[in-house]
Parts: sequence; structure tokens; C-alpha cells
Amino acid sequence: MSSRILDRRDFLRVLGIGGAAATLAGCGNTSIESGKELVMSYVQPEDFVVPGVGVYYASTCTQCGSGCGIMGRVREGRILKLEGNPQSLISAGKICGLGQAGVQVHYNPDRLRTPLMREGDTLKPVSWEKAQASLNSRLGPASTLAGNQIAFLTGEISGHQKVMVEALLESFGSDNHVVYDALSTVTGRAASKAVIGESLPVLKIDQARMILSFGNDFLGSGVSPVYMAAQYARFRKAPRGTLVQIEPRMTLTGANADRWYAIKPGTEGVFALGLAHALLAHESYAHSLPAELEAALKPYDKDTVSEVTGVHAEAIPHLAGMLWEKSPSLVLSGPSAEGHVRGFNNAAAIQLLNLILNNRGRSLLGSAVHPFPQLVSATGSYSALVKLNQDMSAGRVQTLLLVGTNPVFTAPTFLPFANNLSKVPFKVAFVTQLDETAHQCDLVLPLLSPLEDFGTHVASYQPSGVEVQIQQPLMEKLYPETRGFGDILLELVKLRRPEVYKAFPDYYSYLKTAVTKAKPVFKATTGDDEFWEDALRSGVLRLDLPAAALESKEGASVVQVDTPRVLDTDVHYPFFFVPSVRADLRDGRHANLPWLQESPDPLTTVVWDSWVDIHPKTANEMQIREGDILEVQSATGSMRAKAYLFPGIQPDTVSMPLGQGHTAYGRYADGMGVNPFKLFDPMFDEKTGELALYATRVIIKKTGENALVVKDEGPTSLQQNRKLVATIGADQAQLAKENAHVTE
Amino acid sequence: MNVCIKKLMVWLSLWALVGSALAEPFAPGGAIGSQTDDGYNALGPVVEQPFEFPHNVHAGQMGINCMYCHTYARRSAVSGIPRLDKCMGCHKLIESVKDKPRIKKLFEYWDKKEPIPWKKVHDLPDFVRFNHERHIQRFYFREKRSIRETCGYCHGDVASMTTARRVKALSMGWCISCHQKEHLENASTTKTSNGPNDCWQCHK
Amino acid sequence: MIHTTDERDIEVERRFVPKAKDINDEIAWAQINKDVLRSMERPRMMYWVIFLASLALFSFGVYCEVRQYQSGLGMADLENPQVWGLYIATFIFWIGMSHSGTLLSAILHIMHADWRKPIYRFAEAMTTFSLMTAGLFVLVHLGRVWQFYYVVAYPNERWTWPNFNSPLVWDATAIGTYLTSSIVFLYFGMIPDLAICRDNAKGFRRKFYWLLSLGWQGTDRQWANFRVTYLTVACFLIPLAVSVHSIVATDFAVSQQPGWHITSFPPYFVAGALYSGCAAIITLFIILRYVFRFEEYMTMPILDKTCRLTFAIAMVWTYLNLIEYASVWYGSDPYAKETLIFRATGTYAPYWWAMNFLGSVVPFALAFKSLRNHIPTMMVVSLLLNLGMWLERFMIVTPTFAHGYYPWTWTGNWWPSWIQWGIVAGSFGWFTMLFMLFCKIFPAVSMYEVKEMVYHRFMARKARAS
Amino acid sequence: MSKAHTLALYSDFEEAGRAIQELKSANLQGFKMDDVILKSPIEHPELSEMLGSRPVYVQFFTLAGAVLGSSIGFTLIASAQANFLVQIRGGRPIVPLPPDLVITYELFILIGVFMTVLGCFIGWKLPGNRSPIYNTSISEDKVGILVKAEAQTIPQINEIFNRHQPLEIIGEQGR
Amino acid sequence: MSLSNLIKNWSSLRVRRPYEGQYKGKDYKWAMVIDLDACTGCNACTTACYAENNLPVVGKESFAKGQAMHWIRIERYWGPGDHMTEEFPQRGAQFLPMLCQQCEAAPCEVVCPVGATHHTPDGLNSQVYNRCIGSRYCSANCPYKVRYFNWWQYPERAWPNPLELQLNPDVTVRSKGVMEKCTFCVQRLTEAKNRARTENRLVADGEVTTACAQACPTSAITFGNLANEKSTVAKMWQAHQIKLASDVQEKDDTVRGYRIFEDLRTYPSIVYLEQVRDLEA
Repeated sequence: MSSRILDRRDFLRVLGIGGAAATLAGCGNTSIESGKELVMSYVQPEDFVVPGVGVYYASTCTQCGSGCGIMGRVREGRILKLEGNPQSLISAGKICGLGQAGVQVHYNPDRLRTPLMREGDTLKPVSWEKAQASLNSRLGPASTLAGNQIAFLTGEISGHQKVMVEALLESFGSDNHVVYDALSTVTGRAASKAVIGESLPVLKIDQARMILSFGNDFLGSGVSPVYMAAQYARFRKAPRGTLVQIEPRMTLTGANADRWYAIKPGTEGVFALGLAHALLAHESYAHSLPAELEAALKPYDKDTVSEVTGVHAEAIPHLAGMLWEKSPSLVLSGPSAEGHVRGFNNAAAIQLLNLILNNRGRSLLGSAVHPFPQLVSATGSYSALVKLNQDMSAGRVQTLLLVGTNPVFTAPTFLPFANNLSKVPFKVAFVTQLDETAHQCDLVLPLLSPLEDFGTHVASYQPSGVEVQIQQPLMEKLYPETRGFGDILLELVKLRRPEVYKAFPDYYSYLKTAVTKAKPVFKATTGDDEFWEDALRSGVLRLDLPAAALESKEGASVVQVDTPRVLDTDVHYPFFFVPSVRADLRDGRHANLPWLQESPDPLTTVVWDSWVDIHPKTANEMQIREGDILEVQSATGSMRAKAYLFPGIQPDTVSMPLGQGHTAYGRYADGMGVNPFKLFDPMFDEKTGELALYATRVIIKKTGENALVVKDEGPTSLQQNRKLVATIGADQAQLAKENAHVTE
Repeated sequence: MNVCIKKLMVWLSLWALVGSALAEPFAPGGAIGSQTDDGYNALGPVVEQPFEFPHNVHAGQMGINCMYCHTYARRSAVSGIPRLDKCMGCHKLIESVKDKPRIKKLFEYWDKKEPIPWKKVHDLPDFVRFNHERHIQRFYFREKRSIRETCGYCHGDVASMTTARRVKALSMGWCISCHQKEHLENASTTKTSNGPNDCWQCHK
Repeated sequence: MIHTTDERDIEVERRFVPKAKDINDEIAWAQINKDVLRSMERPRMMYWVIFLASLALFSFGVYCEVRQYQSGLGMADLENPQVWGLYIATFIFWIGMSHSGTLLSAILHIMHADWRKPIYRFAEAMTTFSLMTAGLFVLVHLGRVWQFYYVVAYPNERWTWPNFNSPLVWDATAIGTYLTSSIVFLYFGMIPDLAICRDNAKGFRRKFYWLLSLGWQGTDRQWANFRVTYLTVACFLIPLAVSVHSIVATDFAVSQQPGWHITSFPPYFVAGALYSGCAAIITLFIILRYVFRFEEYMTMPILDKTCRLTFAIAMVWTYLNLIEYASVWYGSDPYAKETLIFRATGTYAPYWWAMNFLGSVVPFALAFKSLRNHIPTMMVVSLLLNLGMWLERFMIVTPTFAHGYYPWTWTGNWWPSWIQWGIVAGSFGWFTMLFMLFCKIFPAVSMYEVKEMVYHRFMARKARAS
Repeated sequence: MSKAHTLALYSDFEEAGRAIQELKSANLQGFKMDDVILKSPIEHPELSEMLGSRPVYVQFFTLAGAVLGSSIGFTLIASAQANFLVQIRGGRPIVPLPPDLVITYELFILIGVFMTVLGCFIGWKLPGNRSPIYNTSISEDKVGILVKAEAQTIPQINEIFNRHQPLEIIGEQGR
Repeated sequence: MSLSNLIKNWSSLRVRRPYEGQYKGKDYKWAMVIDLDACTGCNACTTACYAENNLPVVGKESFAKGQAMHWIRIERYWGPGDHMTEEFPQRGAQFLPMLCQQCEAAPCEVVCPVGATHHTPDGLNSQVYNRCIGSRYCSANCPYKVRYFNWWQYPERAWPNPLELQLNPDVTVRSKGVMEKCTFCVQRLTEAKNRARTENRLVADGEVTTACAQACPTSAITFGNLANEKSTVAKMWQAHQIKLASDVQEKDDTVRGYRIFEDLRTYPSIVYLEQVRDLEA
């Protein structure tokens, strides 16, 4: 099939545009015509190409790090739609909205089509030769760069792209691969690693009888939402599990909970410890903790905890009772619990509950050891960016390469990243579309879209065994002046290390060689070409490995237990500020996709905009109506957005969604809403040094202006006594019987 | 009284004129008046093609089955213009006609690896989705009618044309006139059925 | 000689209606011709003011429609579920307005109500032109107006037919029938007058009237056929008018939406139609009387009668309106009741209360003779009544969309865009323009019927004197 | 035996009536009551009656139109609904009676009106067949009596007219 | 022709639909089941629909005016009544994927003046764009308000080059002034039926599905052929005791299936399964 791929590219080139012209005419030609339109014809197509019939190709979604297998429907050389790949364990034939919108990355009208080079203040289009020459002169054999003078700033990255990034750095003797993630989960992972023994353990959601989640949005913006959603669907089948969510602002997962509690931001740890204290009252759990820890939990009685957290006091014994009864359970910590100064401790306290409830080995498993550690996804963090920022500020970085990240947009105000970036003499951005960071670079190279490029990926969360996901082009490239990320890096590495890489004419052959070399690991007995073709056809290489055991040295001892203390009220900044992360826009990198902009936020149904969530009770006290433009001011900055009255939020808290507020990210993103990243106060987790995203405090001021909130919801958000969504009690529904009837 | 009738006739013919003028925009693809015994005959315009493909030679003299070249007709909604390498497959080997201007032109396209910009002759409105596969499967494969009859019902006697020309109105009423006929379900039965009468078969 | 029956009639009339005479019965026939023909030549300055103003308004409407046609109905700020907006409301308004023309010309003709004679002609013209205006709204409202002929049932090359189930097709048939019948009725009743015009015109106008008068010479045979035909068409027109507005009512009543699915809608609509039409007749009466110097013919007693008729119909409408509320309130459909409460208390409550006030309270001004005889007051009152009736139609269409079955798509405070208002205003311009043109080209007062009226009174008086 | 016309104009119906009465009783040669035509600015049924029975057939056209309209209307609609492109609408039969009756009703009226007016035009003998003598004052306030008779009888008729103070007597050659 | 047809088939032309057993022995009756307990409100179906059916992105201004074009929309409710009884939505939100219910007695079909929307033999409520004149009566009469009108000439603005290359050639791009709505992805159904007919068989259960059902990460949407009693959808309809042609269902309290606005006698083809909540939590 290797030759076929190339041939396919060939015929695609011939066809690409002709087919499309016919579609749009759907509103033009309304009568019988002869001789007005051209009819498509092929020169030398593959036998399986039949005009008018769609063909599916497997690939991998790169919209987030979940690594879902996808299938693209290709017709007449155009990729039309993405579906989930049933052969992929992660997507299991399903796909989320964000993944669907992958085609709009590819067809985006604001795609960068030629290389850009800085001339004075502006970026001017240049030819590839010129861009390549500039790149070669800086990074070629004649380069004087040495060691960490060259740095590569990436977002989450895995597979052979990661290998190429590191190979390039290595050829300079640099290990300055900075992985930055604005929404990093480092704190939670660290706590999990410490308490449970694995930073990202395998969650057997479908096995749990009860899930207690502290702000973990596993159905929405969490890790691998498509896989989690399928697990959740099974969790809801008989015997139906119970989901309880505790968080300051309702997430999509919270909206699906059987019981939702609003909690004061940052007090999740206190609540968890209170719950631990209550759990220990049961004889079966009585001595599951070290005695001194158990003793330290004494002050965490339900009334104190209730006072600190703002959650009703009876919630704790009630939850404890349920957890005793419904076993195995699963306790999850999430970003809203972790993004605080004592975020690590919050997360650790939450994980402590898993220890008490003895969930390890039942609903919490260790993940398999990956046979190709070099391919494994590199986890991003905020502290990495801080370090890079210091290096840049000190002039230690001479050349910075950027891909898959937009720190100028996501870095908080107090981190003068944009300033320090200008101190780097040579900055190269690899992008499919210009963003705020690329605008500040010296050389911007247009990449092939993920649907035009080859690649391999390893999911950041691998539910069982190990997989390598294969990404292959679903379409001939749209713009001749774009190149694959792997190809560009390979060209550079070839210049530096010709002896190793000269055998590979392009990234494709490199990839093919690398993948086929791994054949023995996957216990394949077929020939190389056949193995490669099979891999492309199924889109995934899979190896079943047993789950590793979960062990941790420190365990419960990590948790610090202080005397519970009611949070101070800040007179200047009376409100807690929690950002909300939308499953589709994430940190803002997808704000350029029109489908996602027009896809209503599931909870508020707002589109194309930013807004301020405020509890109706608070709004009433402050006489705020929906659409009133509020000024949200933190110690760091202030911004304006429309008020949205949202009952799913703790009354002392306001929230704004991340991802909007772009200024240079194409027509669909620019000017839509505001960017709350610029509101964050310099608060850091005391253990990991990560930015505490949920710890900022703000004051709300009315500006006296009012504007229409653009949303799908009408003037009412209630069913008005119509039987639209009926609800039935879990004890009354007979899910098992239903299921039996259908499967019989 | 004769005067009356005469006046009446004048009035009526005047109104008929006005009526037909008004009816013109209502009748794309041929008015109802233009019927012949096999349906609605409405000769389309002559379409200038890149070069004059002789259907009469291929389908007529040689008797090549339509689906030899229009291969997709039996498995896709579109019948498809034959791919260039299909033309070349034969013409590379036919020395006798190699110097003819049309064949030279064919070779030029092949050498450039460019598709020939054929013009559509049977171009239905964009909201109409005619499916070749269904008709070929039904009438050629199942009912075992001859290929010339099957294709020719809509495309006319292509074997007598050089470049194809539209000979049927292809109006909706014409489609329905055939759909409402009773057709044999297959060659070995007397059971009949008619075409679908569901709008969504063709418009969606 | 043969006036004995008339004499008895007059006796009866004198006993019960002893007051002002409808018309000065000493007015000479030649004078009638002269007065009416003069109106077609030299109206007051006001005529041109009104005509130009309505032309300007109409041009603005055309401008709005062109913008909407080019960009799509989004220009009108229509949305899901507010899909109809002012267009359908105003459509019903104009259809309704057409009905009183038929009331005056057909029903009162059959009942031999003499006082209708000087005013029925313009009322009938009003019927025709308001129907044309209503038809315009159907077109303005369509998303693809260039395909409007799909609604018409005619054999075509697509072999398709319209959907005869749809009240809109009933509408199209009914309005088409009504419009053609009205034009026929209007024209037919005008033939003797056109002959008068022909006899008094010169040049191309003579040719024009000659053609239209179809050789009318007032022969006994012509009169006999004319009388029977006119009466028959009038008989046809009465049920037709009732059916037309009932069918318009079924646009709503046959649908399933709360606030529309109401049994009493057809009579309610018919009453509303007569009501707004009568109010419009008062308005036009006052305008024509001034503009064309028709004081001799459009006399105060006739205005008085018209006002009393309007008052009676207003009370019928009020009753049916209350019946609608009551049947919804005591009915078993919670959604319809909810919609009613929404009307009275929701976003559009001010308009709802205004409509009820204007429709049911303001007409009491017509109950006072002193007010009835005060022309400026009547002008204002008649305009207010029509505003009320327009609001009624607005209140039928908009709140049901704003607060229907499906709560998710309720609208908070939907308001039409200026394009819609422009087109609505333009429709008033179009109507007034056509109407004014008509009055200029055709006799707005039926000369031969006024002659009949004068003749009968004169003869009766003579008989009494002898 | 050539026929000629004469028209007498009177200022009111009473005089005209007396003139007709006398014409009727005069029993002249070469003249029939059927050839007397009354022309008036308004209708005067009593006077017309004196001219004898002149039946009006419009009603029959009306009846025919109404019957035709309703029967053809229903048949056309129902058979249009029953054509090959059967348009199924959920919740209704393919040929639903209430809607069809509504449209039938409208067609009944439409064709009825048209036929009535057509009947009237036929009664007027349109187009053409206009009487040769006319005076514009008839449309104003005069009553005219037009008589068609043998040319030699015309003076006698005019004599009768003259007895009743006609305003004017107009012959075919003008006054 | 038509007249003889009328006389010959009078009794069948007078049959009122729907009736019990209407699809017995028929090849297809497409239907759907949406499990509201599985639906998480993630909007994947909405985006899938945009991709499959050439739905235009209308932009912020048009969306603000209520001119959005989502054939399937996810509604989020905070409670059943007309006011919130609790301070917080303690039981989470109620998400409702609302799309055309493909009613058997669809209010929209009856009122369309030109017959642009009618019932197909497969039990779908069709919408023929090229027949539509844009009277919007169908939308006015739709109790679910799931019909969407092309208020603007979207082809001119919704797909700037090269976004138009993504358009599905099997689905007409709608111009201004026509109504559109969910079609149950009829282009997929036609393709599957076409394939099956060529192979002389019926479409198998699971062979074809709608874009929303295919995307749904929790498989909350089940699509299939109700005329085939062995299909998953038919079994689910049976399990939830829903009869297509009745407006009052006789069923057990524990059964979750219901159809929205059943009392309006629209006979929808979509059965929703009640949301389950652990009320003891």
C-alpha cells in the first residue's frame, strides 16, 4: 500500500477542486442545462476510486492528546467528514465535537499558506527556498548554537514528532525541550503519584458503583473524554452507579451528577478530610490509615467542615454512608480542587479517600509500561514555561522553536513572556494558522494540516494495554507551500546528522521504517510492507499488556492535615474567581473553528462570546440582570463581559470561560469575548509551583451597560411543566430488565 | 353571429398567446405540448466539446457496451466519464488511427497528464439526484433489457451521434411518466412494480 | 300612479326615523352627474397632498422590500420561532378591511337599505384594493417569492400539485375568488356610471370609458339583466366574504398552536373584519367628503348610520373576543391558558391591553350622537379603532410564537426590524395610492343609484303632496 | 320593407309612460311592441313591464355555473390528490373531505359568479348589437323611447310621441 | 389517469394515518431512541450534524437574533416546573437533544401549501428544498420548533474558500428562503438502501445510522428500522411499551420510554428514555 498512498496523492491532485465547485452550485443551477458545466474526469485513478462513492481512511485525531482513532470519509479527493474509528480502543467508533471540527483546521480559510519572515515590524510572505535558507543558516551545519541555547517549546507532543524534536535538540547537545500546557494537570498527577503510586492511573469508571468527583470534568474537558464518555455510559447501565460531584462551578460532568454540591473554591481538601474522618467511623474502614493521621483528622467534624466549605453539614455523613454501601467506588480530583496554593494537598486528601475505600486494584489500576518510552506523550506544565521565561530573560536562549502552543495568549499577565520572547534573536513558529505567538516570531513556517500529514501518536491516557496511533493523510495537500512538521525537522536533522538520517528521503519513509522496525514488539508475523499497510488501514497498533500494580511508598503520609480554618474574606476582592474550561475551546487553541464557536457551551448555551457566570441569588443582591456588562477586576488585571445568571455556581464565586479573547487568530476567533488568562493572580501551588488557576480573587463592578447575551437558550431555562425531560428515580427504573429485553 | 365567433376566435388565440408566453418560465426543459410517442422530445443544444468524440464509431460501428467506458454507471450514482488511461489502453495499440487529429489531441492530454475538460450534456439541476446504478441494475441486470435500450431511454440513440446531445426533456414530469409505468421486476417473472414516488428519492 | 307601495314605505320610515334626511331629495339628476364628474376633474389640493404622501410611503416600502428580497428575510429580524412577524398580522388586517365593502354593497343592497347608495362604491373599491394589498403581503412574506406559482393548482411539467390540505391553499383559492368576484362586482355595478363618464368625456378618456362601459345605453333589457346579475353576484358575495375570513381564521384555528387552536376563531375573525372595515369606511368617508367636495352626498345622516352600524359590530366583536378568552380560560388546554396569561402579563401586555381598550371601550364614543356628528372626533376614533384591530392581529400572531408549546424557543422581547415596519407602512401607502387613483379615474359615488334614491324620495313626496 | 328607428326623449317617466301606453293601444302597422326599447338613466321596472314580457335568463347560467363549479372542482382536486405522486400527509387521508369541500365551495362561487356575469353579457347580446340611436342626455336625466318600425310607420309613431311633450325626437339622420 | 385512479383506489385513499400495523410487512420505518440517562449534553451530535448536512455557521449576529441553524440542538433545563425550587441544581441539569421528531401525523405536513414536506413510505417527514417557497407555515405549526429557515443567503457567507470543499456532495446546499430540518440523514439511508437493493436484500440492522448516532460518545442515540422486529430500535420500542400509532400509551410505571408532546397526537418517531437520578444521593 505504500505505493498506493503516493499514487493516491497523485490522483487527488488531479481531482481536488473540480468536485467542490459542483457542490456549491447547489443553489445556482436550477434548471436543465447542457454544456455549461465541466464534467469531472480522471487521468489515472486507483481502481477503488469510484466517483460518487465515499471511501473511509483511518487516521488519528490530533485535536487533543487523547489519541482517538478516526476515520475520514473521502470522496472525489476531498475529506468530507470525520468519524470515530471502531478499531480504536479509545474512540471505539465515536467522536466528540472537537474531533469533528478537525476538518475545519484543515479547510480553515485563515490557514497560513506560505512561509512568513520578519522584516522590521511585519511578517512578509517569502518563498520556501528563502525560508529554508534562513532556517539552514541558523540551524544548519554552520550553526554556532550549542547546548541549551536552542530551545523547543511545544504543547503536549508524542510519537515520532516528539522523537524528531528531541533528535534535533540532541544534535545541538540541547535538552531544552519545553513542554507547556496552560491547563496543566501536573499538581493532580503529582498528588496521585504520591498517594496512589501512579500519576495517571487507569480509572475503571464502568466498574465503580459510585464516583465521587471533586471538580473532575472527565466527560468534558478532562483527559480522553470520548473514552470516558463510553465508560460513563456503561457506568450508568445496570447496576447503575451513582455520580456525586463537588465543585465551585458546575462542569459538564457535574451537570450529569446524581447529586451536585457547590463548594467554596480551595476547600475541597478540607471536605475530603472531613469525609475521610466520617468514613473511618465504619468498622470496616476504621484502621485503614496510620494512627497519627487518624488522630489529626479529629477536628474535621462535619460542622467545622461545613463552615469552611459552605457545603451542608449533613452532606458528609450522607456521602460517607453511600460510599460505605457502594463499593468499589472511585474518588477523583479535578482541576478546580487542584488549582490552589494548597492544591497538591487538596488532591492528596482526595486521593486519600481512595486509599481508605480500598479502591486500588479494583476501580483504580496501574497503566501498562509502554515499550516505546520515547514515543510517550510529554506532559506540559506551567513551571516549564516559567523556567524558559527566565532563560529568555537572561539571554540564554538564542533560538526558540515553537509548535502547538500559544504562550503569548495563555501566559498570565505577570509573566512577561511576550517581552522576553523579543529578547530571543531567532524565533521560529510552526503553525497551520497564525496566532498571537507566531505573530511575534521571526520566521513562521506553514505546516500541513493534521489531515494532510503523517505521524504517530501515543495517547496521554491509555485505558488498557498500549497503542501507537497512526496518522495518515486523508487528502492531498491544499497548498503547495505547506510542509509537514516531521519533514521540516527531518530536513534539519539530516543537515546536522547526515550519517544517521540520510537514508530517509522524507518523513514518511522515516516513519515507515521506524514503525516496521517495531514489528516484533507487536508480535506481527507479516512482511514489513504488509505490517505497515495493516497499521495504516486500522489506524492503530495495539498490544495487550497487563496492568501494572499500584504501589506507593509515601501513601497517606503525604497528606498534611492542618487545623481547618475558615477562609478569610477579602474586602477588596470579595469573589472567588474560577475559570471554566470548555470541552471544545480548551485553552483557546480551537477558537478559530467556526463549528466550535457556534456550538453552544453545554451549560450556558452561550456561543461566540465570553460571559461571567454569577449565581442568581448573588446577582439579585447586586441587582445584576442577565446581559449587564460587568467589570471583573483582580489584583492583576480587569476585563469586561456580560453577566450570565447561572445557578450551578457557588454564590461567592464568579466564573468566566477560557479560550476566547483572541486578537490575532483568524476571522472566527478575533474579537470574540475576552481572555481570562490575563486575570490570574500570581498564585502557585506550594508543592509543584504550578500556576494556581482557581485561586484568583476578584471584585465585580457593574458598568451600567447592558447587551444581549448570545445564547441558544430562550428566556426560560425550565421545562415549564411540560414533559420534556422526565426523570425517574434509580430505585424505580428497571435498567437490567430493559437491557435484557433488547439483548435477548 | 359569424362575426361573434370570429371575434371570439381572435380573443381566444390572443389569450392562448399570452398564456403560452406566461407558461414559458413555468416549463423549464420543455413544455407539455412537445410530446412525441415515446414521451417528451426536446432536443438540447449542440455542446462544443474539447474534441469531437465519435460515439457512433465506438458504440455504433464497434458495438462497444456503454458500460465498458462508463464503468461507474452500475455501481455509482454517476456514470462517469471514462478515465484517460482507459482511452489510452486501447488507443496505444491501435496504430491505424494514431495520426487522426482527434487521437493526436488525446495523446496530448495524456502526455500532459491532464484530464480532458469535457462539458456536461445531461446536466440536471443541482437539487436533482439521478441514480444511474439503480436504473442500470434494474433494467439491464435484472430485467435483462439491452444496453442500448436501457441507456437510450434517457440518452437517446447515442450510437448514431458523434458527441452526445440531449434528446429528452429530462423534466420531472417526464421522469414520473416512466416511474408510474409498471415494470417487470426481473426477466423471469410477470410481477411488476413501478418506480418510487417519494420526493426524497431524487431531492435531498 | 303606481307609487302606492312607496307611499306606505315612506309612512313607516317617517314614523320611526323622523329626523334628518339621508340626502337632499330635491337635488337635480343633472346636478348629480355634474358634481360627481367634477370630482374626477378637479379635487381639492388635499387630494394631491394625500396622493404624493402615499406615493412616498409606498416608495419607501418598495425600498425595504427590495433590500429584503436581495438579502433574505433575515433583514426583517424574523427568527425561529418568530417566523411570521408583522407580515401575516398585517395580511389579516387588510383582508379584514376588505369585508365591510361587501357588507355595504352586498348585504345592505339585498336588504334595500337606501342610505348605502352614496357610499357603497368607494367601500367596494376599498374591498378590492385592500385585498390587493393583502395579496401583496402574501408575496412579501414568502421566502422564495419568485416561486409563488407553486401554490397555484395548474397542470405543469413537474406533474405536481399544491397541498390541498393546507389552509394557505384554501386562502389562495378563497382570496383569489374573492378578489376576482369583488373586481367583477365593483366593475359590474359601475357600468351605468361608466356610460355617464363616456357620455361626458373627450379624447382618449372617452375611448377608455367607451371600452369599459360595454355599450351601456340604459335600455330596459340591459337594466333587467343588470338587476338580476347584480343581485345574484351580491348573493354570492355574502357567503364568499364570510368564507374568506373564516378561512383566514383557519390558518390559525386549524393549526395546533396554543392561542390559535380555538373553535370560535372563524366568527371572531369575521366580526373583526367587519369591524375594522367599517372603521376604515368612516375614515375614508371623511377624507372623500372633504377632498372631493361630496358634502351633498356623503351627508351627516349617512355618517351617523355608518357609525351606529360600526358600534353594533364593535359590540359583536367585543362579545366574541370575551368568548374567546372565556373559552380558553375555562377550557382544558393548559398551554392555551398559559398563552392567554402571557398576553395579558408578558412582554406584549401593553399592546394587549391597548387592543382591548381600543377595540371595546373606544367604540362607545360612537354611541353618542354629539360625537357621531363631530367629524374630527370621528376621524380620530375611526383611526383608533383600526389601530386596535391591527393590534388584535399582532396579538394573535406574535405572542403565540413568543410563548408556544416549546419553552426552549420562547422569545423574550422580540421586536420587528425597521424593514418590517417600512413594508407595513408602504402597504398603507400602496393602498391609499391605489384608492386615490381609483377615485380620480372612476366615479366614487354611484350616480345612477343616487338618482334612484332621489327619484324614489321625490316621487314619494309628490305622491304625498297630491 | 326597410326598417327605421326613431328615438323620443322625455323629461320624466310619467310622460314616457303615457307615450308607451298610447303606442301600445295605437295598434300601428309594421310595428311590434317588442321593438320598443326604453332607455333611462335609472331602472324603472314598472315602465319596463308595460313593454311586455322580456324574460331574463341569467339565473340559469348561475345555476349551471354553480353546479359546474362544485362538481368539476371536487373532481379535479380529488383526482389531483390521487395522482401517481401520492402525497401522503401524516394524520390525514390522501383524499381528505373537509379541505376539498372548502376549495370546492370557493370554486362553486367563483364559477357561479363568472357564469352569472357571462349570462348577463349574453343577455346584453355582447359584443355588438347596439341600438343605433342614442343620446347622451339619457345617461343624465332623460328618458328615451326607441322604436324600430317600418320606415313608413315612423311618422305615425313620431306623431304619437309628439302628443306627450317630448323634449326631442331623433331620427336616424339626426334631429 | 388520475380520475380512474381516484375511483379505483377510493377506499385506500380515504385511509387515515397512522394506524396500528401500518408498517407491518413494509420494508422500512426509520425510528430512533434517545436515552436521556446516557446523554451528557456534550454537543458532539450537533457538530456531527453540521459536518454531515452542510449546516451553515450563521455567525454571532444572526445567532443573537435566533437564526441559528442546528438541526439537532441540545437543550439544557434546570428543572421541570416554572421556577427553581432549590438554590442549586442539585440533580444536575436535564439535557435534551431535540431534533425533528419525524412525526407520523406531522403538523407541518398538513399545512405546507405546496407540499414541500410530506411523508415518505419509510415513515420519514421529508422536506424538499426545491419545492419550498418559504411560507414558514410548517415551522409555525411545529410544536417542537425544530424547523429552521434560511433567513440569509448562507452559501455566500458561511463557507469562505476553502471551507466549501468540506460540503457533503450528497446533501443540497440550501439557498435563502427555504425551510430545512433534520432528515434522519436521508442521504445515508438512500445509499444504504441502494446498496441493499443491488445485493437484493434489505438494509441490515446497524448497517446505517445517522451522523448524530454515529458520533455520540455515550451511544445515547439508537437508530434503526422499526419495521424490522428484530432490530435494536424495535426491541427498545417494545421494551419501553411504545406503540407508534397510539397517543396514550398503556405502560408500566417503571418503564422509561415516552414521546414528547404525545397528547398533541403527532405520533413522533423518536422515543426518549427518561433520565435516571439516584434520588437517595
